Amino acid sequence: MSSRFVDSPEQAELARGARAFVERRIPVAALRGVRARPADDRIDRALWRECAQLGWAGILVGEGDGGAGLGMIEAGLVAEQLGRTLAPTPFLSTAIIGGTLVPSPALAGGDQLVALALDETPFFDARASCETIIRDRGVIGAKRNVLDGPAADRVIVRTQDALAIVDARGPGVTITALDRVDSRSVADLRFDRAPVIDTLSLDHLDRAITRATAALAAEMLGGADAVFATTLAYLKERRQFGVPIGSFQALKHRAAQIFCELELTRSIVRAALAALDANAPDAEPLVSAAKARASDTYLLATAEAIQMHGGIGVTDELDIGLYYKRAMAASMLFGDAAYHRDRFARVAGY
Amino acid sequence: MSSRFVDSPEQAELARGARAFVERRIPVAALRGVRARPADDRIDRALWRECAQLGWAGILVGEGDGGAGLGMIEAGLVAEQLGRTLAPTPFLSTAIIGGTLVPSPALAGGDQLVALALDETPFFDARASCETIIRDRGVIGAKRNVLDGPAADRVIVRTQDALAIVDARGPGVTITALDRVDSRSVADLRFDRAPVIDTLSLDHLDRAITRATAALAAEMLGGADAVFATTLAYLKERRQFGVPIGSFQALKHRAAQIFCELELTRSIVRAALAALDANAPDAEPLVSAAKARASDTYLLATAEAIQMHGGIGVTDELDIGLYYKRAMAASMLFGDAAYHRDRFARVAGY
Amino acid sequence: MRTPMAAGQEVWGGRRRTFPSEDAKLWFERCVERGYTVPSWPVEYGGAGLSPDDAKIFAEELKRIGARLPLVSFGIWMLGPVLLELASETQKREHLPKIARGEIRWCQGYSEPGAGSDLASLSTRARREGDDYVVDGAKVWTSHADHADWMFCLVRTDADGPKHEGISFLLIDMASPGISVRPIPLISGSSPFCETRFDGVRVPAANLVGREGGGWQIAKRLLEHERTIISVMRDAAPEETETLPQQFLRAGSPAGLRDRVIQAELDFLCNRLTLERNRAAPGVASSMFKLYGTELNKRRKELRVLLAGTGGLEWNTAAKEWLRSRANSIEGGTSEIQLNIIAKRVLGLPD
Amino acid sequence: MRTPMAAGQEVWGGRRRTFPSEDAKLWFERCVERGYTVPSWPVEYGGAGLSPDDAKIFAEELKRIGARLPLVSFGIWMLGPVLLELASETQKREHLPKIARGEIRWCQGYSEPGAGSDLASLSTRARREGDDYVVDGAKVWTSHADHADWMFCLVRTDADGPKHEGISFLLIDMASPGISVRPIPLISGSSPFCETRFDGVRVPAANLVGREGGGWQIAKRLLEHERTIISVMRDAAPEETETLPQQFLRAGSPAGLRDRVIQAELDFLCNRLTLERNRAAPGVASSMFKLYGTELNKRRKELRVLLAGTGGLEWNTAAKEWLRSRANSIEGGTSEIQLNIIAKRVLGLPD
Repeated sequence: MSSRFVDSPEQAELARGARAFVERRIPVAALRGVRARPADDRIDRALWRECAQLGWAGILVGEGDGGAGLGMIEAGLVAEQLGRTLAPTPFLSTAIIGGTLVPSPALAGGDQLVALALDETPFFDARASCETIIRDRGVIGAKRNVLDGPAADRVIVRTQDALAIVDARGPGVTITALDRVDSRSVADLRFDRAPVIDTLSLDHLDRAITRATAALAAEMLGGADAVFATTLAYLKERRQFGVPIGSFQALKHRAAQIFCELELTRSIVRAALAALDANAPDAEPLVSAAKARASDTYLLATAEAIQMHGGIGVTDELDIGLYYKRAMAASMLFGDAAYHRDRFARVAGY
Repeated sequence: MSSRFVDSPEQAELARGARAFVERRIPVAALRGVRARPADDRIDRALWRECAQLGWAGILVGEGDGGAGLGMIEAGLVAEQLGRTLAPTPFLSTAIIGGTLVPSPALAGGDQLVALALDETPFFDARASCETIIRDRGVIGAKRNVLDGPAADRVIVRTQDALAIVDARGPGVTITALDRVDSRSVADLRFDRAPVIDTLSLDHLDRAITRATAALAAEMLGGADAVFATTLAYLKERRQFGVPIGSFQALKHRAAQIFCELELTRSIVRAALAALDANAPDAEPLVSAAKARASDTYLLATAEAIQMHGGIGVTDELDIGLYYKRAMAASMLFGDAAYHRDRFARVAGY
Repeated sequence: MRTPMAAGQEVWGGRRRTFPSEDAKLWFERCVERGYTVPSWPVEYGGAGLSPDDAKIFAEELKRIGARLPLVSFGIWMLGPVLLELASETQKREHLPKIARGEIRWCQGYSEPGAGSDLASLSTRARREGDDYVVDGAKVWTSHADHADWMFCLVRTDADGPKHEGISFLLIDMASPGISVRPIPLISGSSPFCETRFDGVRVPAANLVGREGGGWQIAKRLLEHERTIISVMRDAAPEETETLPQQFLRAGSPAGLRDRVIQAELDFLCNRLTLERNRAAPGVASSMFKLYGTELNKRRKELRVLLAGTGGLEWNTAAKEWLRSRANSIEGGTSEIQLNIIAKRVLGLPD
Repeated sequence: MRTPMAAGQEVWGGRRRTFPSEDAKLWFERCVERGYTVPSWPVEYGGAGLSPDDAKIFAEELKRIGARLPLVSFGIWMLGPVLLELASETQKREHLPKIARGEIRWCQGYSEPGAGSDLASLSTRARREGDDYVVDGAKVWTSHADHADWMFCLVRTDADGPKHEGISFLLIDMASPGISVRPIPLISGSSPFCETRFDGVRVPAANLVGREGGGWQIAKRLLEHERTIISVMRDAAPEETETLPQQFLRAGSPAGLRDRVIQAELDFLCNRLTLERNRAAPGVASSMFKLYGTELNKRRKELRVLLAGTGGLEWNTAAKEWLRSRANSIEGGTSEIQLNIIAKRVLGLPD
């Protein structure tokens, strides 16, 4: 019962190590660095190879394929640490989705980046109809909001009949990188008879998305946690009217409420990750619950962080705004809170 | 533009007089008195005749029928004062609904009480299908939640084809008074070939309900206003930890927020009443907006009143609990906040 | 005695004790004989003298076979542990066996009309006169005071010094002249709560527990036991016979309430998981559970009324529990107090 | 000059003044000639000398024909009225005509990095040296400081007494040696806000308005004008080209967002009606409008992004206004300050 909440010594060590690496090697300054570059050049491949050496690129890939052969609990622990510093790595696209659908030594080694081309509208819907088709072994269609699309080597394209693997740099693929507020690597993609390298059954799609959603929820938990810690420190240090602003009861109560939300989010995120590893029958609603709550909590914690910081909270000088932007972008990725609340209820039959 | 917000001297005088009368003659103690009586005996007819002498029973009835010939702004001002002390009068059922559908000298004189039998389920829906029928000039069916049903002389029954007027004390009418938390006079009614005295076209129903809904919103505003005033006084007077509890910033901020909600509610209620008098095309959505907001504000103001009063707030000794119960019952009457928000949007086409 | 206990089926003991059934009486008597009403108390005070480990095994075994508690009381849960720890030998021998045997039923005299969240500002006076204290004042929220034989009570023995240091812990026989008890009706109807007034009540000084002026420390110790009990009682609360989603479907899936039902379910799940996580790896503040649990319960009970529609407005329907739930976020420390505690103790925010 | 003014079309004046069009320049020059940039100011200070009644009629006529404002500036809105009321004759003759003629553009030096909501705790020092003050410190949130010629500025001339009494109101030429201006990028991108640093800046003592130490009273007077302007600017804000419900429908009516759209519309309606009611019968606190209006705007701008889906995450879409809106509840007095004011001034709750 409680194993889903108590890390094993190995897991605890993994989390500690990941946090130390992320803080040292991928602090928030890394995102600022990425932001200064063009929208089509926001993945640091050398850095990703370093991550791969820690086993992160192949975290879900079997040991036979050069991976770490670990589970979603471990992947979630890494994602949480990446979230703490808004680390702009292709972890979700390559390690989680790629690692689930197209595991390989190249992927586990950090040499191959993978992107999933799914959405055709600005709204995520795993069950939405799809216009993209395969004709004469070529993909025809247009996809939006492709995470790490500008950097990918391989694109997994959801078409009407199958998941098609295409070469991102091959003929018939047009990549339009998007300059988004969270400064992540995202693109719209057009396929004009892009040659199909391989296909996978559509049956695999749900599993990849559910895993990515859970890992994203963990990332969001890490971000919310970090921004709340920053806010707490500020409440203790910043003085107004001769006293620390953290002594104002209205702010205290709001801080205490955020704390509660964070604790509840932590519980549901952990439970969702553990349920995936255990192939539990309620894994799907738990993941939806985790994503819904992580979205609400991240947006709450970041919006309150801005308000509690006052004027400097809205300046670009502080990192809080970067977290707030990520909170919104991450909320929408793989379905927003409203989408997942609906899904949570539908699975339960109401 | 501003006439809907500025009372004429006559209106201001009406409101002042009504408030003074209600505070003197129908204080909250009147509701406590009514509560101590059986559920089928909760209307004080002598008191209602006194109200009639002030012109309230016939407030909407034309002067030719012995009424005051006033409009909804005036009716709302009276309802607001009645709401301040939770006065248990048949104002909504008789003065508003009866005054709209079956105006008469007897009604205006306070000698005839009228009830509208509409709901057939526990959920109000003006558009719901209706099982009650007229056969051989007799009404057959069952109605729920009939306001002032136990005291009515005439019942207006919504049937499939018409509004049927029946004698509440005549044959074929079974009245089951309900003991509800708000201690109002309410009944379930069964009709077994109850003779039809007269019929009215169903076309009149919407107008009567919309007017009653607006008057109810005004009543709720009055209740919320009164309970907030009580709470404010308590925040200033009650001391804990050596200071007035109203000096705690968290409570201050919450009180300020309730104040804002009350002001907004006041504006929309006034605007809705004025729109009805002006036969404005947007009267219907304004009334829905007023009822939705009045429900939310009344429940907020009363729930916060209980919490801010602490232990004694949940005792029956204080009146706050009576307001809270009325807030919930009134919220459900003629459609709750969710119902009216939906209606507000539907009218606007979304 | 192996079926779940419904509300009102508990055996509370006391001079005027009653039993819901012959079986309950027999089970009670058999347990009393063996000290099983308080298994871990020493034998000389009416217990079974079990070691902590044995007591745990015993409790698990009872739970496994679904056995009911033979006796429930504030004496067992709250006063007893404190007397064992802090009372004189004479006091232990006088009071503990009667608690264990269900002969004396106790109530708690803490809150006062004027004190509220600021418990330490209590003003019920006990002034020394010879071998007695003379008590004047009033206590509120004394659960079951109208059925209790004795009260453990916080009184002010010194009105001049710091407010926490003038408080003493006194045991008072409810049969003493000058005590009057009045039930307190709540917005939800009748309740076990009473107001108890003391008008020149003489209490032997031998009934002082600990030293004069040392009552606040004892009170705090006792409050810790109270919190444990509240959580025990919560665990023992009967399961909901119909889930919120079930009620939602039965009500015809009113669209305007769906989001609120989902959110309440989601929060319920997250809260449950957090309780579970805390059991696995303790650390999360109990204040958080008090806060979140009670606020959530208020929301859920309100939803139950909304889902019942006008039918839920009648007494003895969902309405009663809805109204009762409003006290949850006040009793046992208001939500505001819990937020203060979290801010101060957990988050370390300054005063 | 009779079409609505788009953002960036305003004429702000100043030494480096620019005009969006030849028409705008002509309209500006004609108005300056007749004193119509500041119709109610006396003729000797560059105004048209209209009486309050005439000025009102003039403004209504301009509005009726849809005429644009020939010149907008903090000098006209904020500094001018205060100088008219409180400055010396020399100061009026020096500064007012240049404001009226759009020759000098002013910025406001109030906020400081260390002060925030506690404006009176400002620490920019001005110490007297002969006929000059020497100013050291920094100001933030100085709108358009990078385009301004002069700043009206609150400085501390006495660090020892009560904090409100050591503040003075000084006029500073931005061309003075020792001033550096740096724009402040916001989370929403570039902004008109700047940080201005003073490093031993010499300001003639003749530029002190009012008495030394009397700056706080002037500042408060000026803040009242600022609030008026904020509401004027809000009224002048361009109409939304697409309503929220329209955007909701265009987005395919996402069910999960409908309730939030409805609530935002409902609140918008109620807020508008309350503003209208207040105009008809003044009395409701301006703090309430600041609070409710900005909090509502944040909600609406967030909804616009959610309704745009991932498309709303790109720069220069709904995202920019959404991010900018987060400052609404901070600038011009935080929501917390407004709540404090309502609690104290409107509700009379104790400190």
